[in-house]
Amino acid sequence: MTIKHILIGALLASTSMGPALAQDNTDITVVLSEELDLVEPCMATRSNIGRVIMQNISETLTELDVRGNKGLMPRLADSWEDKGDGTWQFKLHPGVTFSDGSALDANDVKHSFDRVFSDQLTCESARYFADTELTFTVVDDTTIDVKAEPAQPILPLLMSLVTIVPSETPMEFVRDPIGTGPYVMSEWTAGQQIVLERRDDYWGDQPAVAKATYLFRSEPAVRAGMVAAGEADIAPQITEDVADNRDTDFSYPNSETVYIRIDQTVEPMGDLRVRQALNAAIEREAFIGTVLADGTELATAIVPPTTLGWNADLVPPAYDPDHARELLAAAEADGVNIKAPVEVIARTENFPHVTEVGEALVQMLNEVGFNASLRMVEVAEHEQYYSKPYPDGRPAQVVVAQHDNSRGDPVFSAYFKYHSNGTQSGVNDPKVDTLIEQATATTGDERAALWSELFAYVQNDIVADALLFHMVGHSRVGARLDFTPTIATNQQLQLSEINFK
Amino acid sequence: MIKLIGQRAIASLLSLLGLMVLVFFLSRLTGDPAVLFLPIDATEAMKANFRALHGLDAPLFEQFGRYVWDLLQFDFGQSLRKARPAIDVVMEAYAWTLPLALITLSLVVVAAIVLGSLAAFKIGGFFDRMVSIISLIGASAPDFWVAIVAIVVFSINLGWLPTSGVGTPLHWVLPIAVLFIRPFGLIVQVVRGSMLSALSAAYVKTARAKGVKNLPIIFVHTLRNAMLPVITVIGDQAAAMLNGAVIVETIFGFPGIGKLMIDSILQRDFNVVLAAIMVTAVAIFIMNMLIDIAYGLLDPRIRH
Amino acid sequence: MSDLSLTKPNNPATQRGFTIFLAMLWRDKLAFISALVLVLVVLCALVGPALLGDLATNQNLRGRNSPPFDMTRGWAFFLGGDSLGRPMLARLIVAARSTMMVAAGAVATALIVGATLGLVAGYMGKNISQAIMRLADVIMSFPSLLLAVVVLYVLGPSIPNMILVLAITRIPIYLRTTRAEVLEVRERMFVQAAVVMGASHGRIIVRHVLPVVAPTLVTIATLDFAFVMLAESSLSFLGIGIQPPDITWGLMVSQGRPYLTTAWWLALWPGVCIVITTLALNLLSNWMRIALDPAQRWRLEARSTTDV
Amino acid sequence: MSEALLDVRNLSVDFHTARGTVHAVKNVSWSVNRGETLAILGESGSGKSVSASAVMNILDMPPAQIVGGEILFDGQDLLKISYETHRALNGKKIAMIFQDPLSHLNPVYTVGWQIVEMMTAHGRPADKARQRALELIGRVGIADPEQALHKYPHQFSGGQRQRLMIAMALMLKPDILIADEPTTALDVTIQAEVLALLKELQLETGMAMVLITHDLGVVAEIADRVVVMSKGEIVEQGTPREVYHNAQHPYTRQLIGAAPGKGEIKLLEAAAPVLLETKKLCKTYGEFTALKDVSLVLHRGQTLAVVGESGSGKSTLARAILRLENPDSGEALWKGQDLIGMNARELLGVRRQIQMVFQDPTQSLNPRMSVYQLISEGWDIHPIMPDHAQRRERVAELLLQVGLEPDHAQRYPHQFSGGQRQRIAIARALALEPELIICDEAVSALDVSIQAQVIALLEEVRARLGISFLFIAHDLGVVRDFADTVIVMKAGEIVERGATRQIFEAPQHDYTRRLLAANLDPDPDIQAQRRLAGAHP
Repeated sequence: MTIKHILIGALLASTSMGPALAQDNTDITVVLSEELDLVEPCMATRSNIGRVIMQNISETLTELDVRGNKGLMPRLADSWEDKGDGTWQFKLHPGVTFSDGSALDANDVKHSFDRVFSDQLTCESARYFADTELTFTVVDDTTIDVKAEPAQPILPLLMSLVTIVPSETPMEFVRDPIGTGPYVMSEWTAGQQIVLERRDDYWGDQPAVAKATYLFRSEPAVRAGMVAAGEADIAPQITEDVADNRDTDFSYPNSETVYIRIDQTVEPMGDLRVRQALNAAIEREAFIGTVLADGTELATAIVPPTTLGWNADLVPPAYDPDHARELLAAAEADGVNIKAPVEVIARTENFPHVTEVGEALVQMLNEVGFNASLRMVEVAEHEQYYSKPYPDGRPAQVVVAQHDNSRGDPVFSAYFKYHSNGTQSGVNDPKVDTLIEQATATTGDERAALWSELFAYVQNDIVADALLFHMVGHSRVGARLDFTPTIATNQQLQLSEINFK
Repeated sequence: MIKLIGQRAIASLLSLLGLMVLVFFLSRLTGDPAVLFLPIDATEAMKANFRALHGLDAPLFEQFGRYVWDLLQFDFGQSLRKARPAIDVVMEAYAWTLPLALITLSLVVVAAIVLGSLAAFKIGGFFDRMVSIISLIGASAPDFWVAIVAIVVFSINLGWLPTSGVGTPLHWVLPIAVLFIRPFGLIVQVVRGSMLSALSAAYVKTARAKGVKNLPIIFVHTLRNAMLPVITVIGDQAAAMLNGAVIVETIFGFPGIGKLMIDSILQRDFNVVLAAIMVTAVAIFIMNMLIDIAYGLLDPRIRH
Repeated sequence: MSDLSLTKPNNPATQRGFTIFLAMLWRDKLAFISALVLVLVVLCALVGPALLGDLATNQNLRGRNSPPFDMTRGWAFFLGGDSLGRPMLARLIVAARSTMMVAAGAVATALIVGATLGLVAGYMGKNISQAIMRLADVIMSFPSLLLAVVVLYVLGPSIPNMILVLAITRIPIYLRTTRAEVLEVRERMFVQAAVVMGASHGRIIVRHVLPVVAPTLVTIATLDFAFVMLAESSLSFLGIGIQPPDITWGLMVSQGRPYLTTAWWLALWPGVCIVITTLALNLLSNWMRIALDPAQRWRLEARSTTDV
Repeated sequence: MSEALLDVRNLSVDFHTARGTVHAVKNVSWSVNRGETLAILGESGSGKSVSASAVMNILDMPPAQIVGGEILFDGQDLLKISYETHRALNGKKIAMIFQDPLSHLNPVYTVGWQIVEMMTAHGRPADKARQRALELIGRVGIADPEQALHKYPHQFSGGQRQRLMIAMALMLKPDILIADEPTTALDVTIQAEVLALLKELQLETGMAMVLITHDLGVVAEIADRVVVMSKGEIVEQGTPREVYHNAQHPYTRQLIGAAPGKGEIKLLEAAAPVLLETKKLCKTYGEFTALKDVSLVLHRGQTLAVVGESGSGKSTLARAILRLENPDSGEALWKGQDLIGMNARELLGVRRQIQMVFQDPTQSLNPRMSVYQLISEGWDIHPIMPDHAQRRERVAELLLQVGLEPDHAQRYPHQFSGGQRQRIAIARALALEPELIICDEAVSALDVSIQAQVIALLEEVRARLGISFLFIAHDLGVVRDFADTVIVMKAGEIVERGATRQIFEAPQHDYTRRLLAANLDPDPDIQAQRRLAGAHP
């Protein structure tokens, strides 16, 4: 014991620095849950990377408003215009410079997309253009035409997902990202921290934060504790359990939706009544305020309410165990083997208390007569069950999954989760396919109406899955900051939105 | 001596080779890294491109051949996740784990030896019982539990120490303290047992007949004789520490090899996993060698 | 040479087996309590799931995290309720089975395999010995985390697979210890005496070497029990260990982690169970070392007559 | 009456064991003066070391407890002074040397360090201590003291180690030297040298000496006065001559009677068929030659003794014959068949016919097996006694045969005394009905009275069952009483062979003569004559 005391004394004496408290007023520290493997602009759609670089270091042509209700806003592009025939013309903001001093021009935009589609790299954003062929035509320094084949009505929205890099950027992952954003990365110590510093020559308004240091701690209690102890200013993604301070802790819908994906091809899930019974068996309200945070909402769609085509008429399936038993009895009377084992598969660490959610779900299912059991798996294995091709000879499996769509448009969610060719789809319904294809090809109100129809159809008519919750995120923000986290905080954390009190 | 080290090196090289083969093939049984690297809605084409870029599409044996060939040129391959040479990533992490392991181990060894020896000298006494019970409880307390409670108490409530990170020497206090507990509990037991039998040896009688004081009898005459089994256990504990302290590193945000290893395993970053295992295996090999040398230094009968 | 060889004959061993053992256990009160604790744990493991299985799994989301020492909800809630409103006490009792299965299974497997290899390595020629030791090196350097992921991914998470993972990682400890001891024991005179008598290798190993090595192995094994329970808990913490609906103390500790500041009893009670079981095992193994050694046994036997 | 330098008065020491209290020393008084040598004679368990340990305060308390008496040193009661004061006396005023210098020297420190520590522990400067150490190491007859300082205990021979212990004890010129069985572990020739050295040093320094021994010969050689202890009490005291020639107490008389080497030498019986024959056995370990061209012949029903000092190769010879070690070359013919070339199967058959009794029964009996298990183990290996009821009967018979009780079968080796253990070992050997028993120093570790009993037992077995013996020993007295023929070995070679009478009465080789001369006679008069003869060759 004495030795330890001496040691602590020695360490206290030897250190001249205290914890990172003494900062200038305009320096902040952000503690994130997950470290960055890469600081590559074309990977900015990956949430852990995006939170640091998206709109801070690298900017996009367009930007989706998540604070107000302004919809798609200009960023690097001042305006855009549908020229017909699938071609869109974008006008770049003049006088924008990259942090290396070079000026932004149309060639940089073209090069940025070349990188996204290059087979030398594995850029994530490519998936948003999966079946679309894009052709770029540089009209002049600040004008570029983008032709999509087939036509892509929401191309300007998709532009909010691709970061723009200088045309000198090599066809490999970079470690010193150059962007047009208000910040430049001044230090990256792998495993420890990333530091962003404000640029003096930024083309837009100067943000209030001069320097941001990013730290990484995977334990939520530690992240929250760091803000409480003054070691950090912002801790996004803490759990409800540790968010116990009303003054500093914010909760907000975080664009994640939890649902149970049902694979209809294996007995007994092929029967509509069984799927209805499954929905009726779940007492969704019981989760909220218990294992899930207060503020969690019952889901009626795979996407959050801020998404285009949100159908306000839908109501969550009612909890009615008696009805569920009746439905099962009816199905059984028709020869459906309702006693066939059902595996509820969930992923560890998918969201806070996922295990408890899984355990509770299984109990609820069994109470109405299902033969369900829980199977918790790690991420790689979860992926095997969640995505096609599904393994042969499997028992009935329902997958608890969390889906994130903060893009404002349900197109990808709908395709992947419901289209018969969708990778995570358990549905094979011609009407669903048609609705998705039609909606994808249109814009405006018509698009919204089609999405609404789709959501109503998959929930009410075919009962494609069991939608559960729109989740709530928690962040702790230090008292000296004036910042309110939003639905987008999962994906990006714009330093320019942070002010000091 | 040189010859002995040479023989050991060759034998260890064989072990290393076996380890490499085992890890290479076993790790590839655990699924496709493309799926984990790319988002869930990535297209097949993107996945195929990823596999092609990293040579994961070739037959397994071809991949292995290529790996060995690169390895012969001291190329451990690229990290799939970090797009950097795997060995760089590993060495950076190891530069943190090594001092952490060494400092903790030194403290553990000193504390366990002093307390264990004193406990053995007055066996069955109050001090002895306290040391035994505290060490046993320490040895059976879950470390993540201890770590989080320590942060809550010492950093958040009392504000004495930083919660986590590595900035200053103060940052090291909690990780070291938490890492300290279990090996200490174990080693103190071994020291106590070993000292117990050594204290009844005939040469202790001689020392008493010579009029040597108690402290030198314990720490000079007896301890060195009692050290052989202790050294063995220290070796085992050191090996565990050189493998990285996953939980402590994870909770305290300590950028060591343990955290890197678990992340790379879960993300199927094979090259990093392999490089990390090779580096730790070499460290363990060197440590085993040091332990053998320590045997010789402690006991001249082994030396001759 | 001791000047005090006690040659006085002691009372002839007319009592037999079990009663003698119980009597010896009664002499050492700490060991006796430890034995009672362990018997209780084993009883829980045997009959707990059958008696309390339903009680322990019955959820009540509205009554979650109920604090301990409140008898209004029945004895089962004496230690509080967990995050799904299930009674902690009942869950602890039910979890004893899997916990014991994993810990005992892993320790026993590692002990048997490790000791066998160690005996062979220590007793047989240099080449075999070298091969086995290098194998031990490989296992020692093979990260248990990777092994866990490999096994769980390839074979799926289950209690037997968890036993497999934990057992493999513990083998080198037993192997190295056994070999080191065998190298020493095989040089002892009574082993030579057995050789002169014509005893086979097998006989020498089983009758002469193993009994001398066994106490050390048992001591390690009892310490390992705690280690295995905690390792299992750590793997659960990292998401690659045992998963619900299986339930072990280690898993309970790991699952109680998010509630450390709000509902401390979730992680504390299973932790206490682990500590108590470990302590009991260690105390009992200390006693057993004496009881199983004919030259030490008198310490426990004799006090029956002259316990002043 | 002048005060003695060290005066132990009415000392009583108890040992509290789990089986009750053992009165190890009962009301014992003895004293010693400057320049005087007091011998405390007794067998194991007599309590002879306890009072000396009490003087040094190195008794383990508990279990020991001093229940009465006083120990006066220079008029000061050592039992009343503080631990620290007593510690300061130890080594400085009263020094002690022990029986087994190998285990009593710390194996991991150089002897130089350990000798120097004797002075530094008492606050003397290290450089002076080193000077003195060099001087004393030279004085006790170790060549090249400078080098010896840097060596470790295991690098010396037994005799050298004891000399170093003596050097260490004399560092601070103590007033009293207590020597606990200082020569028991040594060869006879070395024993004589060490005793001579002790005597010389005593003359030089005038110190008092307390010599604890079980050996009448040592007493005869060196003591001025002797006290005889038995069962914790002093049963006899006086000068060695008085005690030897005029013993009053029956125990003393029994002790004197049991001393070996006084009986009739057997006459060689007519030659029986050859049972075992070795031809030119050779064995080397690296540089060291353990056996060189060893050839011997053992006839059925006879006892062949192999004598020699430690390192002479006699144990290697036994091990080679038993195939515990393979000789480099040569043959060992068992009833005409070469043992060396036998495969495991053939060997198994022979194993039953040749049994061995080892030197130390504590180590050669598995401590975790009961006597029954030990004796019957051979029957598990060799199928000569399959029936379990029969086995019980036979074990009981064997135990009776070796002088133990049948109900001892359920006990474990640690519950017996050394002599009893050796009987168990003999019973184990007899269980397989062997034709040859190899005894490797089988009686060396035993007290003389026990030794005599065991020899008598072996004699009886030979007479009754016709078993032959290969009897390895360093104690010439025992050999004289038991052997038919004798082989003398030195450095791996046979230097002399012949009938027992011939070897003892007309030794040819110098080495044999030296061995015989170094052998101490229990009769102080004979020893005195020999000393005179030695002083004037």
